Amino acid sequence: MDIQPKMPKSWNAATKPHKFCPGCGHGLILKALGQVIDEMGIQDRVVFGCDIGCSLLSWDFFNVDTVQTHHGRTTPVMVGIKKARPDRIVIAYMGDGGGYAIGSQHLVNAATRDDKITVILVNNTVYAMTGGQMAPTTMPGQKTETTPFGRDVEQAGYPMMGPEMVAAITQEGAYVARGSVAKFRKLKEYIRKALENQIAMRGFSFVEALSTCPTNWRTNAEKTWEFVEKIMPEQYPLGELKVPVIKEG
Amino acid sequence: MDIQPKMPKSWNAATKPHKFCPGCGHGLILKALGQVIDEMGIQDRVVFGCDIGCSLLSWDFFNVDTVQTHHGRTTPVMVGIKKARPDRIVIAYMGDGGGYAIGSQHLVNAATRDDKITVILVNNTVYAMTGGQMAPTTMPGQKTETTPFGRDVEQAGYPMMGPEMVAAITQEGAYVARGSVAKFRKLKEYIRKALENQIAMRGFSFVEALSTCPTNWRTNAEKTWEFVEKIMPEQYPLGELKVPVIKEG
Amino acid sequence: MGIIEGEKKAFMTGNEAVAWAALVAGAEIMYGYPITPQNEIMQYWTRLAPKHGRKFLQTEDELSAGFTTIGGVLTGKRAFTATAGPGNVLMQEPMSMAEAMRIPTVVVVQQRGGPSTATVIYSQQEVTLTCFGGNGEGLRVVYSTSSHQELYDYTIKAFNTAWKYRFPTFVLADGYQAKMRESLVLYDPEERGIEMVPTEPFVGKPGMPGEDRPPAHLRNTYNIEEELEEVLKKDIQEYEQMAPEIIEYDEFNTDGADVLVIAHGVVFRSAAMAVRKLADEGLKVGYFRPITLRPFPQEQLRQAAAKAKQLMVVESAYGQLLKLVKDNLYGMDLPIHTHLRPGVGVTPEEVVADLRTVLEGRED
Amino acid sequence: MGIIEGEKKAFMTGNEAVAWAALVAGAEIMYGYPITPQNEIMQYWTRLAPKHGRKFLQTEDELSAGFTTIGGVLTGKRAFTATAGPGNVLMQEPMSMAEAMRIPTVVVVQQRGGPSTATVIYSQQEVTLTCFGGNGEGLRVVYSTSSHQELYDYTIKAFNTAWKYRFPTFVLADGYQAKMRESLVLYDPEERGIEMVPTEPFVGKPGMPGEDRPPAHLRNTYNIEEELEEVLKKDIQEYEQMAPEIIEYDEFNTDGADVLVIAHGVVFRSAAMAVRKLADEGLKVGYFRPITLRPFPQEQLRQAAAKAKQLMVVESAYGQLLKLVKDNLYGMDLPIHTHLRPGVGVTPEEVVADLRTVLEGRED
Amino acid sequence: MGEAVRIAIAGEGGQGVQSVAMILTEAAALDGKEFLYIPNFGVEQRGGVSIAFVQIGDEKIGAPKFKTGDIVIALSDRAVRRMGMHVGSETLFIYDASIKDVEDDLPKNAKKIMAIPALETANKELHPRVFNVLIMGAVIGVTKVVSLEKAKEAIEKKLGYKFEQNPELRELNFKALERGYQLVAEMGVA
Amino acid sequence: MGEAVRIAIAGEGGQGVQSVAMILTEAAALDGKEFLYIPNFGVEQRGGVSIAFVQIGDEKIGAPKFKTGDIVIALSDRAVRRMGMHVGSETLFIYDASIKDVEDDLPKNAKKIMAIPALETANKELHPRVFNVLIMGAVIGVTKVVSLEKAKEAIEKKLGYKFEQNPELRELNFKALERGYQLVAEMGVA
Amino acid sequence: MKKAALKAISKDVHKGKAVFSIFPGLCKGCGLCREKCPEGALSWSEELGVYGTPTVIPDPEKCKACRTCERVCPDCAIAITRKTGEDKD
Amino acid sequence: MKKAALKAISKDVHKGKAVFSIFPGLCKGCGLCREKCPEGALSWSEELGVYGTPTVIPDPEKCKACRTCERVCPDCAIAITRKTGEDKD
Ligand SMILES: Cc1ncc(C[n+]2csc(CCOP(=O)(O)OP(=O)(O)O)c2C)c(N)n1
Ligand SMILES: Cc1ncc(C[n+]2csc(CCOP(=O)(O)OP(=O)(O)O)c2C)c(N)n1
Ligand code: SF4
Ligand code: SF4
Ligand code: SF4
Ligand code: SF4
Ligand code: SF4
Ligand code: SF4
Ligand SMILES: [Mg+2]
Ligand SMILES: [Mg+2]
Repeated sequence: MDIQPKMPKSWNAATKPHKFCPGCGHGLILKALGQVIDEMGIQDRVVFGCDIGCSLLSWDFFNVDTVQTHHGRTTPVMVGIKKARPDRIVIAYMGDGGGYAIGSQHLVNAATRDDKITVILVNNTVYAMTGGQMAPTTMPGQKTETTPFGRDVEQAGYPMMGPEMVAAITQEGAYVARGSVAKFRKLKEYIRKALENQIAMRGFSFVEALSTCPTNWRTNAEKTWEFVEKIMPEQYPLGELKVPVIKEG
Repeated sequence: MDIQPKMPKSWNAATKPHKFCPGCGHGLILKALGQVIDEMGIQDRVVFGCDIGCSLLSWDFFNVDTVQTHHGRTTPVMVGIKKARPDRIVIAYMGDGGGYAIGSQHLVNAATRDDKITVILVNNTVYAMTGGQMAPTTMPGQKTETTPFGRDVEQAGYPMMGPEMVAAITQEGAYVARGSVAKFRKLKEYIRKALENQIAMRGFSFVEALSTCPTNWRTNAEKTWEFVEKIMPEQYPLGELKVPVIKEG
Repeated sequence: MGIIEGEKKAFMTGNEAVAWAALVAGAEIMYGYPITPQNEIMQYWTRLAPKHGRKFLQTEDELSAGFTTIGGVLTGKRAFTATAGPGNVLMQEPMSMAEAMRIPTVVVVQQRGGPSTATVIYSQQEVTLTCFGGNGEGLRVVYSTSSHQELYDYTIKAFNTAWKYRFPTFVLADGYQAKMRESLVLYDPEERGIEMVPTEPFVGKPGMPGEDRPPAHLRNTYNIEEELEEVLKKDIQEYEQMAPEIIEYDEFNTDGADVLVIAHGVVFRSAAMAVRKLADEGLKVGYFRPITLRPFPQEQLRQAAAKAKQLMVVESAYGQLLKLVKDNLYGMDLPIHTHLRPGVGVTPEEVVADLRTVLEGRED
Repeated sequence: MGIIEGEKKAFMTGNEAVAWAALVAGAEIMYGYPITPQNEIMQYWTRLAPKHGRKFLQTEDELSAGFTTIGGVLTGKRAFTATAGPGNVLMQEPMSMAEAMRIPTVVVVQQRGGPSTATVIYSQQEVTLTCFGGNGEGLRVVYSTSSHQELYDYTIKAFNTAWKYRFPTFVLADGYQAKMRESLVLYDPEERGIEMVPTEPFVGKPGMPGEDRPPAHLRNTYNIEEELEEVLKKDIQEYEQMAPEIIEYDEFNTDGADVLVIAHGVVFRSAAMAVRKLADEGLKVGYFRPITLRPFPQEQLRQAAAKAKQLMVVESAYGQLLKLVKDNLYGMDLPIHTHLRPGVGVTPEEVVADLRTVLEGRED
Repeated sequence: MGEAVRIAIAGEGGQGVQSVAMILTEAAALDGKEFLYIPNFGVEQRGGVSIAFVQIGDEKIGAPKFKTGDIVIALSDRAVRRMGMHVGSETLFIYDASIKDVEDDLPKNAKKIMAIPALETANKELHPRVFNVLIMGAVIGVTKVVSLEKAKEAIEKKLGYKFEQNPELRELNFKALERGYQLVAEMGVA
Repeated sequence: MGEAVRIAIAGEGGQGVQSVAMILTEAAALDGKEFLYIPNFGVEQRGGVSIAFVQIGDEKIGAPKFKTGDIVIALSDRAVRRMGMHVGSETLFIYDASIKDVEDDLPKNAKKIMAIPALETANKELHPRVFNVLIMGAVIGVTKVVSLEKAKEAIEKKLGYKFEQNPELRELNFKALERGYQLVAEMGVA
Repeated sequence: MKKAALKAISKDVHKGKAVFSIFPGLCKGCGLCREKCPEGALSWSEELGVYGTPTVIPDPEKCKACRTCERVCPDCAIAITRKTGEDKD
Repeated sequence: MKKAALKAISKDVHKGKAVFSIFPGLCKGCGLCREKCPEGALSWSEELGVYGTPTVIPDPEKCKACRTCERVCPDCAIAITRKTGEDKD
């Protein structure tokens, strides 16, 4: 029996194993995305944009057209593409630093404008690529390289509630959800809905995915699961925050 | 009888008449602010920051320490001041373009961090200083220099709901309100509460003020009032969106 | 395209001329953020575009204007943006990406006073920024225009240069050119035999990526120094190879000039008037005007300078053109006189006065 | 302050050295945004600061890091930030404001490969950007360091230069200096007799503004060209007046050098090793190293060059130092050889090899 | 680039200075001339003096701005003070006679200084709103850069839409134009 | 800036390459030497080969990086391939004997190439986790840049906190150090 | 640098119980006050304001000294002074 | 440029009703699968993965071929093939 790995067809097998760390949630999110692309049969229509952050390691991840952009600038690049070629299905893939800090003006303005793009934002509570500094999503009390004594909310601020923010400023046709790599099937469902929403041109589509970063969390597999599965959802409730009413016909 | 103009004491009489156009709402908002500063007796503790936009015309408006910054950058300058000198009462004064477009990353991150500053944002539905282009707050259908056929929400996006956004991402100690120059007493009340909230170090404080721009609206006094008083609130409901529970003692 | 039939003389502002030029050049989409003195480009574009099926997106800032322009170009559309001053400062982030990835963006810059917000009016203080901004080596093309006709001509040309050579291309003008009204002749490039260089999508080509065609995997980030060096070497080589093909300049009366005046952009007009006036008086003065500031007409200037006795650099900046001149004339030793006026206009009379001083040897 | 008693030899990374230097210099607050290879400055600072009552704010981007730093400085605190690469590109917006308003900000730059995101490692490609970035005339001070000792010394000095002369001041290093470990001697500036220039608040002084004192009305925007010109004239004059007081450089064996090598920063170390090696062999080679890249040691370099036969510029960029050199040596005509390696390190062996080629006249 | 006539007109925001320039240059275009017109602009435009810099000539115009004009016209006290810097030894400086207390601020170096009762004439003989057209007439009277005929054509082109509603306005404007032309003729400048 | 010994050690992320460099340079410091140590770093660090560039000498070290090392050590097949560029005619190239199928990728221009059974020795005689300390012993054995004594002091300083929990570890590490030293001596390199 | 006292044009209103003052040096003629006066008491004045535009003048019969105009003036160009009682906003 | 077929180590599990395959060339030894296996069926293997770390190996007795491990592997290093019935996720 010639057994082959069950990689999504849309993955670029030539670049596997991918460049993410052992146990990195990016791999799971991109697996979910790859499977959804396969299932929807849209591989030839997708343009995938990845940010600077560990997401940049996905610049040759898929067999889909891919643009690796600047830190925080994936949203405008994808908006630019979508405006020029509305028939493409554009996916802006970014970290919590890229999306909620340096690129938050792009996120909130694309959301407000109701740009017909899909943003997938990886919430791993840290700036992973740069070695584990505080991110907007770092949990209160969490130790990072720039909050060595734990995030003191009085000094360093509170976590950013991204989907809540996006839900507050988007139109009825928008789709907003928070999934998790710990709930793989749900995550896939959210990503699928977000893409379907874009294809239907109903509105802005946004999925935040709680993810793992064992490298910067300095966790073993057990603690990794515990953090993403139990602790993070205490701050970041999972679920759909905005589901467009689908008009038939 | 030697009659003197009833300018707030904190105004800089030497620079009056101020540089705003006839009928400009900036004058009213800064009058409200001046009166509040007088009433609270904080003139010697305030640091006022104005943005680029017509707000820059207030760089020598008050007899309070004033910094005219860059377009969209008043929030970080004021955050920088507050972090270094928490005993100062800092006011970041900006337009809707400065606050919701180019400076929105600063606004949402200062709000999320719960920085103890007061932001007063002037919503006049246009980029006034540059001659009346579309702003994030331009109303659907509204004609501006860059939406000459009226803002088509499908192409140019929807209005930004700023206080709603800020309310969604701030903590319990935050103060968020939307006032209007057409409701002068309420506006003063909101500004006062926003400053009191800062002084009490309870949280981020934000007041959006619906304002007039007869020059770019090309309105006479009657139409000016009608737009700010009747039409704008249809899109932008007035009121307090977040009032901190004040703990006694 | 038939947007303009035949040649059409018109009086308009420079900003309007740019909008028309982009239109006839087949620009399909403009992305932009308001800033004085560039605003009217957007304002005209938003009036013209819908009539011709072109698009416009007003972005949240200049970072976004630059990056959305990159997005538009990646789809194979002639896309452009326009900015000035602090907006041009921000534009350097996206343009550094365009430079790294050889994305043929077109940016029109209407210089205003600097540094910082300064004035919304006029200057030539964005020369260094536009030629060498960003964290790279300035692999861009910068055309410095001096009239509405040139604004029109070079805006059209910018799209062709960009798409032919794949370096970000800038049309560098200023607040005066933006806001003044003067005459120019509008035309359809095709009717003049100017062929628009065809565009090509970077992403979204037909076919299944990985099967029918390789997927586009575009990046600007490299893992080791040597990878980057290799990319840069190739880009630099291609840049230097291209340079002679696109360098443009103008000169007058350079032979044996007692003073050769060097100026660019709108200041060149004052310089030229001054030089012609004195030349008419029989004085030996000439001028040299770089039209491409980047790449710079080095050889041409050296030849002109070799025939002159002294140089005079005139600009509305404190030595930005001067630095380019010295850099390109290294090894020569003609005295260089200067008329440096950061942020303010230069009149022909002022240049005449300075030239007389120099010619009469009165300058210290 | 007694943070460090006596002199203390230590091995550490350059980033750690910067954090210590800022601490002993009395920096009261750091504002910053992560970027490799600068990250560890923040990481050390966040560990050191709380123990000494100093503060830290992590901002949402480099624009904010720069503008909050300006805010901190305006209150009269020694405030600083650190950045690199694309972050340095963004930093130009706030620094153009600091330049316009004479706000004594201190910025540490750890150069990485460019343009764009490029590499997180190393380069000297941010020279033009750091010296002349923004839409102005580059009225800044830029110290280029080459070792941990210098990183320490010049970070301390940067605060003094900034607060004494009120121009934004940069410490320009690179990824190698940031990340490598080597020895240096830590000290308390006071114990060495280095007096920290006192700071002064721009806003928030005691007293009722308009009554006890004039209110601070700080602006960077002017209404007419001539207003701006006046401000710039004064600033430029003060800059040029200050220049001789702060210019720093290093030279060796310049007398009658067959080749004078010019290099800065960490590349200077390779250049110096190469030069000393060949000098030891009895060859006539020397070096000149600008420590302040802005203002540039023009006279000093001209004097050194005047004694040499040929020059060789060595840098990890494609001609950024070279442009400074040519600009400052205009009028001289020594041949300039180059060793330009954008984005990659230069080893002494490579310089030696190139020098031999030049000395033996083998170069074409 | 031949020698052009250099005209600078300055006034308060509401005085229609830029409209004068627009119509004047339109007339020049109709006359087959070249022109270059640039308004001043700045951040404090709102409250600042509005200036139109206009050059009209037979050939393409050279430099966009000029230090000193051939004719400089100031329509308010602030304009008088602001325009001093644009007056030289070749300049005819015209200001409205109704402006008070500016004697000390009048340029010292002008070739000639003239106070014309433009506002008064407009107010009394015509209508305050055609004050600016009257000024245009005066400019043409002094410079002859365009013919009155082309000026009328230009007025028609620019304001025609208004005349449709209110045909009397046409006559009013034409009269103002001629009256301005006359005014300076009477004063012996033209 | 005198002549220093140039050492480059490369391996996979988990192989403890940078720890070896840290301890080695610590020992150098304890020995009163100067050193310069720089790890490679890049965006794809995660999956890339980890390299430590170390120079140890009596005087301040000159340039931070070197093209070719005096000793280059590769601990994985990828490391063998990656380090070819740092090998020159003066280089002693050492790789672990357990690495297979790299014959074709071994540097062609090294002064000397040596396969040492470090991994095997560690696995069999000691414990896989002290593989890197064994490597360090080998480096010291070859270069003598620091004394074994200072190396032990450095180990104590860097890992002492671990030994407190588990004192046996100390002996294990010291043994690994000595075994590495010995290994190269046996092979006649030291 | 305080400015010299501004010229005020004052008028008794509200049956002499209050004084309406307008400062032409501040009034920009925007008309916001006129539009808002609940009594329709304000009309354009001959007196020109700082921009050469008409200022406003109250009809003393109609004006009730309600201070709305004072409040809505963005330029503080109107001052209502009640002759009796207190003067709070 | 497809890569050559990856080496798979396969094992019959779930009473022979399924095959568990691990691809050492993909496995990074993160342990996420092992932690998540509801049957505690996975342990570390002698076989080293792509980073030289141990890969996983199932206890054929315990493994119920539930495919959890396959799903949670970020590297697609595990493939469970059911011999009968369908094979949907
Ligand atoms: C303008 C700019 N600033 C800073 C950086 C440095 N930088 C690279 S990645 C990164 C953080 C990435 O964090 P996040 O977006 O959360 O992604 P993650 O790595 O956690 O997946 C930063 C700050 C940069 N590349 N560009
Ligand atoms: C970086 C930068 N981009 C653009 C501008 C140009 N600009 C100046 S003011 C302004 C808009 C102001 O609009 P808003 O913030 O709404 O204030 P308003 O004038 O309406 O009160 C813009 C785009 C600038 N000064 N700097
Ligand atoms: S550092 Fe964290 S986020 Fe980045 S690849 Fe490794 S595990 Fe994933
Ligand atoms: S343009 Fe509008 S916002 Fe600006 S001063 Fe005038 S009225 Fe006010
Ligand atoms: S509101 Fe004030 S400025 Fe406007 S017309 Fe009335 S008094 Fe004058
Ligand atoms: S005080 Fe009241 S009634 Fe009198 S004019 Fe003003 S608004 Fe009208
Ligand atoms: S298939 Fe299920 S039972 Fe079997 S090893 Fe995987 S997770 Fe465990
Ligand atoms: S989850 Fe995948 S990579 Fe991780 S140990 Fe299991 S099989 Fe290996
Ligand atoms: Mg992250
Ligand atoms: Mg606005």
